[in-house]
Amino acid sequence: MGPLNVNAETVSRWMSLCASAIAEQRDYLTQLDAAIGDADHGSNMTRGFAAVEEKLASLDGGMPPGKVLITAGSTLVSTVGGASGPLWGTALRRAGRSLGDAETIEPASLADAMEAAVAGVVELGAAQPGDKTMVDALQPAADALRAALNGGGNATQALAAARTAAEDGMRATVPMLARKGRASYLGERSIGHQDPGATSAAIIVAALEQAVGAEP
Amino acid sequence: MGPLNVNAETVSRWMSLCASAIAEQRDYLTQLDAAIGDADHGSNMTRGFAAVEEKLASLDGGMPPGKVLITAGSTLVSTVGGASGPLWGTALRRAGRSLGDAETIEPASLADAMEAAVAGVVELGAAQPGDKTMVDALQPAADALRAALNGGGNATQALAAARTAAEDGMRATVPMLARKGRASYLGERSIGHQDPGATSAAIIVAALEQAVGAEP
Amino acid sequence: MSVAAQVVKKFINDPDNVVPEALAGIAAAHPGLVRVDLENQLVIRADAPVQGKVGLVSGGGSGHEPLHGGFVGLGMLDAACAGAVFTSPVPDQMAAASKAVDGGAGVLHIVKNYTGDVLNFKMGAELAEDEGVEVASVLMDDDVAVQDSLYTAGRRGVGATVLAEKLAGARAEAGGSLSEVADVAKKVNDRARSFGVALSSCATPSSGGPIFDLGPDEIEVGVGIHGEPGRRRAKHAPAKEIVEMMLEPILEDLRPQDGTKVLAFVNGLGGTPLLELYLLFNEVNLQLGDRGVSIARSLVGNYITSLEMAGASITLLTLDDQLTALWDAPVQTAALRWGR
Amino acid sequence: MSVAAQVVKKFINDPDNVVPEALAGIAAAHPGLVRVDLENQLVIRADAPVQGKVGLVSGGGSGHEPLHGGFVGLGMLDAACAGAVFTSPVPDQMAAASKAVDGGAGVLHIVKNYTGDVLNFKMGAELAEDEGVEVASVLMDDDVAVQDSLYTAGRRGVGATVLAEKLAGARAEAGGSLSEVADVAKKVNDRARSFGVALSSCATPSSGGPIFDLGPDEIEVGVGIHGEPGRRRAKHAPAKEIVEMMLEPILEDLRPQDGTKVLAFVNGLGGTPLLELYLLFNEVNLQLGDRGVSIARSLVGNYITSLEMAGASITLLTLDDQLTALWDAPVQTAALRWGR
Ligand SMILES: Nc1ncnc2c1ncn2[C@@H]1O[C@H](COP(=O)(O)OP(=O)(O)O)[C@@H](O)[C@H]1O
Ligand SMILES: Nc1ncnc2c1ncn2[C@@H]1O[C@H](COP(=O)(O)OP(=O)(O)O)[C@@H](O)[C@H]1O
Ligand SMILES: [Mg+2]
Ligand SMILES: [Mg+2]
Ligand SMILES: [Mg+2]
Ligand SMILES: [Mg+2]
Repeated sequence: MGPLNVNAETVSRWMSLCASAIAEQRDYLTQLDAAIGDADHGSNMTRGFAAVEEKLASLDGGMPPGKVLITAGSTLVSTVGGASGPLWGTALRRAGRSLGDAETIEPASLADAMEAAVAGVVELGAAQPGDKTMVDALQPAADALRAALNGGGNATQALAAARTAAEDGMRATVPMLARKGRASYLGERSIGHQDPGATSAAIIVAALEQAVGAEP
Repeated sequence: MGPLNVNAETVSRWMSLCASAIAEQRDYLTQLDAAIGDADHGSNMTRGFAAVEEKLASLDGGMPPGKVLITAGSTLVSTVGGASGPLWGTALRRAGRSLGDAETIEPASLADAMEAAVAGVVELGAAQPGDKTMVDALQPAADALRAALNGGGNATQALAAARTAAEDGMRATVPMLARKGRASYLGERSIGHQDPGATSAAIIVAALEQAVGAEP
Repeated sequence: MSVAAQVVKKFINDPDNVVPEALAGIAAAHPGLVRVDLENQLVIRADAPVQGKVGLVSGGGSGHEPLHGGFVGLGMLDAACAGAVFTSPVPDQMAAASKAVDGGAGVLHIVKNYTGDVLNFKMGAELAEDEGVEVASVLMDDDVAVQDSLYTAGRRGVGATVLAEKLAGARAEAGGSLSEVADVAKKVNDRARSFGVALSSCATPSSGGPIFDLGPDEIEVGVGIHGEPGRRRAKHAPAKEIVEMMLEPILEDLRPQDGTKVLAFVNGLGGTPLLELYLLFNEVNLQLGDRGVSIARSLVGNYITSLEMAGASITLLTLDDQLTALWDAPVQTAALRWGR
Repeated sequence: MSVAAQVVKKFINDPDNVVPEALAGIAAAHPGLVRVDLENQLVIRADAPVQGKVGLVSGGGSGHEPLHGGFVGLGMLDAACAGAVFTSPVPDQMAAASKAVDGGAGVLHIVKNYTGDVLNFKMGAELAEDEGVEVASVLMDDDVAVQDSLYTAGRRGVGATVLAEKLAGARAEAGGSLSEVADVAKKVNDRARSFGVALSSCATPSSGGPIFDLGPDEIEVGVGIHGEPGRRRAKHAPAKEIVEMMLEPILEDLRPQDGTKVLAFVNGLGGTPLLELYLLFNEVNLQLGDRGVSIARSLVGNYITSLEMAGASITLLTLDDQLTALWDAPVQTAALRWGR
């Protein structure tokens, strides 16, 4: 297997994969949100990524991947609303900014971008790991990506590790007591339910692995 | 068996028996009304006869039975509301008026009184037999009472005939299409349900038989 | 499908005491606007009787709030008689109300056409007249879901009642005589038509559960306001189709000419979110527009309800200059207020 | 017990199009009072921007009607931003609303404290400031059912939001500066506490069925306005006990002195009949009386709802002369109107 060519097209493909995977899981995400929130996470994320897909399709080519991500993030901010809109919008915009104007993304920059994304979410939402939010899927994913690369893994391996970490992190939210977001209003009653935002985060990380792996 | 002594006490006893029998059937009457009306017939009639019982208990003795009935009717008018309040109030008041100031009620006067009651209901409510109302229990009861007496039956036999006729009339309302009262709004959909007002009417006629039969 | 076991929970203490406790709440919430006669279950305009003004009395079973108690005040009703839930009040109440609001110019009874209401109001009017109050009565029967006939109970009074109370109330406030005020109510009844649809049943405090069963994909078409089932059951459909279903019999009966101006009243039956009522109003507006009827005045909200029933009714009133001016006149009640 | 199969029927055409269609209905129902920007999903006061007046902007997810769109008009909001059902609006909406209502004296954002609302309003304020609009924000967090803490999302904004919009709106109408108007909203938030109880769940247009399950004898204690379950589940109880359950945490937090005058607001969550809301108000009145607190102003009705949820919330606001006068000042909106 040759070196991966992660570029603007990869990012567009990632966003399309997010759109389809989330639309497919829409009802599931909404059910998770119904249990400890307000039953809109599925429609929020579906609406947002559908808008991103449409927006990216309308662009002329030639944008570097970082700019594509910034555009995607801004589109999420403008179309999602709720907690997840600003948080995911910020995540993608921060990731995009960290990529600068580069035409292709090196594995190390990918790790930088994911860390920047998580940092943006934490800065805006002030959630700590363990608070039962998307951070509980995203932080382990970013950590695993970096660790795999540091350990000599290639991008494919590192993204697989990130995906596994995100999924583990997602499942780990089940026993947590929510301290941020709407689920926190439930107090003890939030325990025993998987966080919807951590679930969509795991879906988005899995879509990234798929987008990069599908590199022709 | 000696001649019956139907007097003011009989009327009071009748009203008490109505109060207890209707209170017992309250939920059933309400269910019947729920099917083709507004689910209040049980509480309406219960409220009314409870008030009648209370009112009669508060009276000094010495009122002739006709006056007792007028008082009972007025109490129904003042406490029931709905269609059944004015109709039953009028029925009892007309019956009472037809009894005049007599201290005891002869069988023939009983038949007159029941006919006066039915005439009052028809005059006020304009229902014809077959319209699926209380008239479908009351008219046959009055007719049967008169026919039994005309045929030489005593009051006990005549009241038994009236009770049977009322019950038959009540059951006969099931296949009828309602043309009066709330059930008429349902049109064809009123078919197949027993009329609540005919049902309480049958209960009230049965209570009369019991009150007279219980004559000490 | 049976929902017999279904329970509808309520904020009550004792099913038999709901109405007096709610009336006490109205008294506490609206001092200055109304006073409450708890013994007779009446909501009375605070400054009644208004000398020289025709008094307006209406009433009916409880469970339709804000009708009628929420419409007591300047420019609308002088008194409302509250019956038990879904049960017409008794004649004594109408007599007491009429006496309480008679300012010497007579009293108008606005009566919804239900057997119970008609009979009790009739007896109440007689009692009031016996005590020297001049009474006129107007019967409201605007519900086109019910076929009218000499041999039936006739049409029901529904949404037009709210409009009649407002418009006749304005006429009375402006000094109209008893017959002038009654004429306005009659005119409203002549020019208004209504139709209701329910998406769910409702439960009275004493029934505990839903009055009728409705499948998960069914709606009741042509319902009244007492939890009674409708004329027929239909499959649930998009709002656009339901509005067509409702407007058709209204327009068929009202036969508005091209260019007619109407007051369109989209009323919630209690359990339908305002969001949906506005969505329905949008449909009404679009569909009337297509037929050359324009909406000159409007009312959207829960004004004549059937407890927590999910559903809505549409009432159209053909306006003229008099009715438009009466609608715009000040009104100061708990549920309808402008100009003050 | 599972009610997963239960269906809540709605008057809609397309679940994804409910909000724009309802907004079109609002525009059609209240011309002269408001205009609607359909692209940005805004309800805007018809005469906005009012030169020299501080503009008031609020907003939030839809499904809480009449909040916020029903409170746009003279003496209250200048614009309301409508999000998807139960979803905060997006920053672009707040920016567009702020620009549309800026009369040169700055714009106040009244924000209910939910993560989504807070973040989107914050970004919206930044966008508006980038375009030269001066923005101040006040966060509403009056719900004592939620424990406050630095490490959580904090208390929710509920009933006090309605009161803040009215009172700050009156201050703006009277010529208050941006900081004076913001101070009124903050003062309301400081002096108001709320608590909600649900007897049923509700369904969003896209969820189709109830958001949570509730047994036939259970109630949710400490609910918000987004269909989320409450702090705890309790057995259903008489209204008297439920009101005790609600007043206790409010009074514990508010600690009113003997003789305190309050505005008592009994709010329906959407599916509870007005009859029951008045019955609750009666209980509130009696129980406050027992504790030496007197009700000087009141509001009873469905003002901040959770679609068709059966339930109610109580909000108490400690009044002073300023707040009382601001409450009495004229207001002319679709849902709250007096003095005009
Ligand atoms: N402060 C926060 N930091 C990080 N993530 C958060 C925060 N608050 C909420 N979230 C995430 O957002 C998700 C809910 O998103 P969504 O349902 O779309 O928005 P809302 O809660 O406004 O309805 C939660 O499941 C959680 O993962
Ligand atoms: N016009 C009428 N004539 C005779 N009986 C009638 C008439 N209208 C209604 N009823 C009787 O009244 C009964 C209903 O009484 P009730 O439920 O107490 O009053 P409401 O219909 O006002 O709720 C019906 O079942 C019917 O028997
Ligand atoms: Mg959510
Ligand atoms: Mg009935
Ligand atoms: Mg009734
Ligand atoms: Mg939300």
